[in-house]
Amino acid sequence: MPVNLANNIAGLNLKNPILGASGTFGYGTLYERFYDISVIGGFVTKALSLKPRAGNPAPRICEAPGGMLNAIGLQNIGIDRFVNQKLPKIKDKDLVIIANFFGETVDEYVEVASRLNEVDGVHGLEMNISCPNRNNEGLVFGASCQITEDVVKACRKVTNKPLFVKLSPNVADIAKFAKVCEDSGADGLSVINTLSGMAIDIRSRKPILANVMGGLSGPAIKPVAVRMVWQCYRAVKIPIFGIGGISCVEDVVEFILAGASAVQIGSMNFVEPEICKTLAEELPDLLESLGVSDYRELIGALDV
Amino acid sequence: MPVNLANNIAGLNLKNPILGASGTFGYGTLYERFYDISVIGGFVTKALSLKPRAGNPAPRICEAPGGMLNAIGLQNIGIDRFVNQKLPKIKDKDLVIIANFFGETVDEYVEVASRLNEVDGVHGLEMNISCPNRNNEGLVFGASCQITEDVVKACRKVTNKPLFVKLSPNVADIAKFAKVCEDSGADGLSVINTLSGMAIDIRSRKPILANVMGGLSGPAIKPVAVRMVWQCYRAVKIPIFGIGGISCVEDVVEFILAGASAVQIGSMNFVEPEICKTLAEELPDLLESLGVSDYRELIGALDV
Amino acid sequence: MDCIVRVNEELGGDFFYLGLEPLEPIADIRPGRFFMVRCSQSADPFLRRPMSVADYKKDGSGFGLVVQTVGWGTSLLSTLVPWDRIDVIGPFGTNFEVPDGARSLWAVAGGSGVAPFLGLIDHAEGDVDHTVFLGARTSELLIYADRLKERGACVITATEDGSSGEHGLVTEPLVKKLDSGEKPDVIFTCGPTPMMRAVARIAEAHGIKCSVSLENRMACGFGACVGCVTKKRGEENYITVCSRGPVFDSFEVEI
Amino acid sequence: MDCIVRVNEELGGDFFYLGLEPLEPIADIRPGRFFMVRCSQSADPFLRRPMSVADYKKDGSGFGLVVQTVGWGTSLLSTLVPWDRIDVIGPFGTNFEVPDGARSLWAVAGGSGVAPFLGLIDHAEGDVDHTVFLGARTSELLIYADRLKERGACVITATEDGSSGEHGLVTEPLVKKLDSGEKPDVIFTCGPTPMMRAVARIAEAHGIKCSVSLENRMACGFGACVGCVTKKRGEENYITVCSRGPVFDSFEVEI
Ligand SMILES: Cc1cc2nc3c(=O)[nH]c(=O)nc-3n(C[C@H](O)[C@H](O)[C@H](O)COP(=O)(O)OP(=O)(O)OC[C@H]3O[C@@H](n4cnc5c(N)ncnc54)[C@H](O)[C@@H]3O)c2cc1C
Ligand SMILES: Cc1cc2nc3c(=O)[nH]c(=O)nc-3n(C[C@H](O)[C@H](O)[C@H](O)COP(=O)(O)OP(=O)(O)OC[C@H]3O[C@@H](n4cnc5c(N)ncnc54)[C@H](O)[C@@H]3O)c2cc1C
Ligand SMILES: Cc1cc2nc3c(=O)[nH]c(=O)nc-3n(C[C@H](O)[C@H](O)[C@H](O)COP(=O)(O)O)c2cc1C
Ligand SMILES: Cc1cc2nc3c(=O)[nH]c(=O)nc-3n(C[C@H](O)[C@H](O)[C@H](O)COP(=O)(O)O)c2cc1C
Ligand code: FES
Ligand code: FES
Repeated sequence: MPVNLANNIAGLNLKNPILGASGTFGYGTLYERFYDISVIGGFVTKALSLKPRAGNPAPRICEAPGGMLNAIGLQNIGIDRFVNQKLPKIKDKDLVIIANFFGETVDEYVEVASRLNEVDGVHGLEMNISCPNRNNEGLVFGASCQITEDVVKACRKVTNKPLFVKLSPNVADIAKFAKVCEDSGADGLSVINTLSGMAIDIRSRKPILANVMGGLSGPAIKPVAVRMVWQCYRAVKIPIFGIGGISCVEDVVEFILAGASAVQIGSMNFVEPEICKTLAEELPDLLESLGVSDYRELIGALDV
Repeated sequence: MPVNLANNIAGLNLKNPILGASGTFGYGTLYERFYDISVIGGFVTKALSLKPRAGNPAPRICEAPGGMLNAIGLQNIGIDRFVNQKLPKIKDKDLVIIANFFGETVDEYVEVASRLNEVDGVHGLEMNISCPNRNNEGLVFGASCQITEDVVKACRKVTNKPLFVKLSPNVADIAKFAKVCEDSGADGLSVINTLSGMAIDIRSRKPILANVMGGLSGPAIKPVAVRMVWQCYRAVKIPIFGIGGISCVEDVVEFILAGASAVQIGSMNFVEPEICKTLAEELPDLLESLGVSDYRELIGALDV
Repeated sequence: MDCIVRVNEELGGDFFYLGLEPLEPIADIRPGRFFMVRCSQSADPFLRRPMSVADYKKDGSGFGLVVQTVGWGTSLLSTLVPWDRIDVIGPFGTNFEVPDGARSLWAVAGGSGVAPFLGLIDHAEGDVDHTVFLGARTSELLIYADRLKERGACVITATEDGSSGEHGLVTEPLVKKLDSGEKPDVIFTCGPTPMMRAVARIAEAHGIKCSVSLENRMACGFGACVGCVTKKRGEENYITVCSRGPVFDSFEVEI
Repeated sequence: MDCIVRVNEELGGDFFYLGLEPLEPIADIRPGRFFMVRCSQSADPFLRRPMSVADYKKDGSGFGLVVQTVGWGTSLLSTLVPWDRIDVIGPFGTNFEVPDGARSLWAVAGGSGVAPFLGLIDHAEGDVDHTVFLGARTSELLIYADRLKERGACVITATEDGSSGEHGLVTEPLVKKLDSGEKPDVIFTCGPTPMMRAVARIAEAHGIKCSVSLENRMACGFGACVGCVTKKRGEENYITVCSRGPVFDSFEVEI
């Protein structure tokens, strides 16, 4: 029985529902040493900003139970170097390239979005609204419904590429944010970004991360992510990328049942650099054993 | 070097800062088969309500990466049976007994609180505001600052026992809730309750928990809990019980450095029934190796 | 309690037998009771796993587990080798209790559900006849049939593929034997829930006392988490399977 | 790449040596490069742990790691026994490169920092003199001194408690030797950061080229997480230690 893995998600033609997640897949070229990345559905770039950013001082990462903490601080090479140096190396490959981007003000968001809109080889955009808001001391964009609405609407105006919004899990009611994004013109959602967390070195009495707080990712957050995907799925009609702690092919199906149209793999790429390829290869067999001939049957098929 | 572990926390005299957390320590008697519970600082009862509650259907628990999910549904024997049948068995023991309680309306909260206020042998109260609000479909009390304020103020009026409020981590800005509780008259905070999560059986396509969603606890949530304790510590002056994923004595010190005056151990009691005793025994040696003669020196001593 | 692994023996299919020697003798081991087994010292898996006592020494200086590899915890257990240490707590729960004066006992087991009947028959007192009905998908999974025969039990097997014994479910030879007029004083059953449910119905229909061993998901095993609940028949309240069971009279609980 | 564990040898203190045989030969192993080692198949610990290549076979059919037990991951590694499997990826990063024409090379190592110099000296080409300065808290922790001597290196030891060699830090005999007028073509150093920092300062003060091996916390090891950064001296931008290092010219980076 041939199993169908292909799907058109908000205008993106994915040959399978496995993507590399932003910040864990570089600009795509890095994983070429391990496998030909055109076997996966696509990937999302590290978050891009108008200007290059240095990011936070080290240590930026540490182990956490069942996962890891990171505080990279959105280090990136900036949109120009991405377009000129990185994109040419991968744009002819047969996979979907989504540019994750952010700004420190709504205007910056809009400027990056309109720049990316012109870029050939970028198939879709993913707005990262979990980043600090320069006009709003300490708070991230994605913590306020109003600002989320403003920034999504503003970016929507300047791009006709598929626009995904990546939601912050550090909110009380994620479905509300999902709805706001849908109503503001988003084509899809990416659920979830990292949970805010912290770890302390008891001997030095200092936070382990130089930035004090960081983002928790990995298997530890999977139950929270699955719950949020399901809550968003019930709230909106636009497609959802499920993200958070995926480490095996069963996890992929779990997210799809919860309502994800495709999934993104984050930290697990660090542990098993070939994980995206492995998942794309293993998915048909698992689907077959579940008696499913088209993975799309399973999207949101949770039986409650 | 003798190490001091004793402290007066919001009027409670604790011989050491190790307590059993609500819902994981029954009504105290259960752990007597493993050790004499008077060696620990105290414990918090399973959440009590006015009337006994049957709770949710099974399955109520499942494994999660680095922890577990539960949806017990606040099953409890009700305040009368607690006072008449359970309390007499433990009230003469040398440890602090805190009654965790909830209601489905503000009035019910007040009624339970005033009943518990009269009970000899209950040394303190812990309000569980992470439970569903009957007047507010689907939402828990602890998700709204206004309702939190109302319920804390109302209960404060009817009790002169130390009143702790146990915060829900499923909010965007926990420090705001901490401040609301302090301003409304709480004597202390318990941080955190479980994170909302979910797991799916991919073969049956059903949620593993009969209740669909459940609360995530265990080591997986530790980085989130440490972060929230620290955020609350910076926001308020009242003492904090640190809770979430504690499994070893180093974790205890991590929470204390983040700002906890004492800690509560939850799910780890299931894995190592003697864990609270072990932690109380191991803490002096660890403190000594850190050059600390009084654990209180470490409360909030994070060096940022 | 730390135990030393003495044996890890493959039994066919996904089944294996762990022979354990606790560092100190453990009191009150009885057939039907169970241990909570730590599968790893790490946080993944986090919870202990419940495992029924299989055979055991009367003085508590040794006991066995019959384990089926079904997931992460049991697959870690399957890698244990002699001299490894393993940490268990227990035994917890109720046991299979042979009623006073019973002369004939039938046990119906599927998969690892045979475990308690090893200990039961090893330590049987008085003059009781044992008949064990063993069911499995295929003959390879019919574990311990020979050993039970050696101990004097009458063993009746059934396989779904007909590769050994009767062709079909284990309830078929059970019903046949009852229809032929034989009737035990009590039936014990342990294994997959659908099997136990069927056995309980049959026993009830024939007016035979029946004990079932429930296998709810458990976090603690000693009554603290209130996670493993079931309902008493006709009652609204939940009871914990780990402390009020796992062995119940079939009339007592909803299965 | 799965490897078969051939040896797990205690070295004194918390140190042990793992001898590994990959299922297929691994290309480009060089002293100073490192593997990312999976310590468990579970989610705890989640990340791989970086470990420098110690000795190795030229054809890549075998290599060793010198590991110090410091936490959960390394303590899991310490329990490995021959015939166990272990999963590594790599080798990653830059290596210690002997400059063309160098005749005399000094290596300064602390703790497991001696690892790369085993392979370096085993596979030394041309006519280079090796002097290795080994430092430790106490003599028990001075691992591999004898083995390095056997391979023809001149070994100078220092212990903080004076139990072997010079009494004090390893930088003391280094300074003494330099003060006596000797001067190598290059200094390599690997070990605790304060030691490497001191060695780099001394080398710079004497105008000697010096390579250091940084040990930042790493999540991936191949440049994907951007977690392991350090700053190039005098530059604002961070670079990843795993792919641009771990071996750097001491002038290049801030240590
Ligand atoms: C009182 C009792 C006695 C038992 N005795 C035995 C025995 O003697 N031999 C044996 O092989 N098994 C026995 N079991 C079942 C055994 O506990 C589970 O198979 C085991 O917990 C699965 O762990 P895992 O990590 O391998 O699987 P997981 O990956 O956790 O799950 C695999 C499957 O096992 C089931 N399961 C998971 N956790 C539990 C749990 N805590 N309780 C029940 N089922 C669960 C789930 O339905 C799941 O689909 C017993 C269970 C109970 C409650
Ligand atoms: C390029 C490189 C080569 C290394 N080579 C060796 C070697 O040959 N032998 C050896 O014994 N050790 C080596 N290390 C250090 C080794 O990686 C750490 O000791 C190990 O990761 C600790 O893991 P753990 O789980 O036992 O400790 P944990 O419990 O994770 O932490 C214990 C301590 O180890 C340190 N640590 C934790 N994770 C890392 C990490 N990813 N990188 C660096 N330090 C960390 C922390 O400061 C912490 O205080 C090397 C590190 C790097 C970066
Ligand atoms: C090191 C690291 C860097 C990340 N950088 C970004 C980023 O730049 N933009 C973004 O939207 N998400 C970023 N993320 C979040 C991931 O894309 C993903 O949402 C999260 O890690 C949860 O998935 P996981 O559990 O599979 O890792 C980063 C995650 C990690 C671990
Ligand atoms: C099975 C179970 C039942 C719980 N019941 C309650 C409860 O009744 N009231 C309450 O305030 N918290 C309850 N909790 C939350 C714990 O008290 C604790 O806040 C949480 O588990 C996090 O701590 P841990 O990671 O150490 O388990 C329960 C937790 C578990 C695992
Ligand atoms: S398993 Fe915890 S109460 Fe039964
Ligand atoms: S360890 Fe990931 S970039 Fe260096």
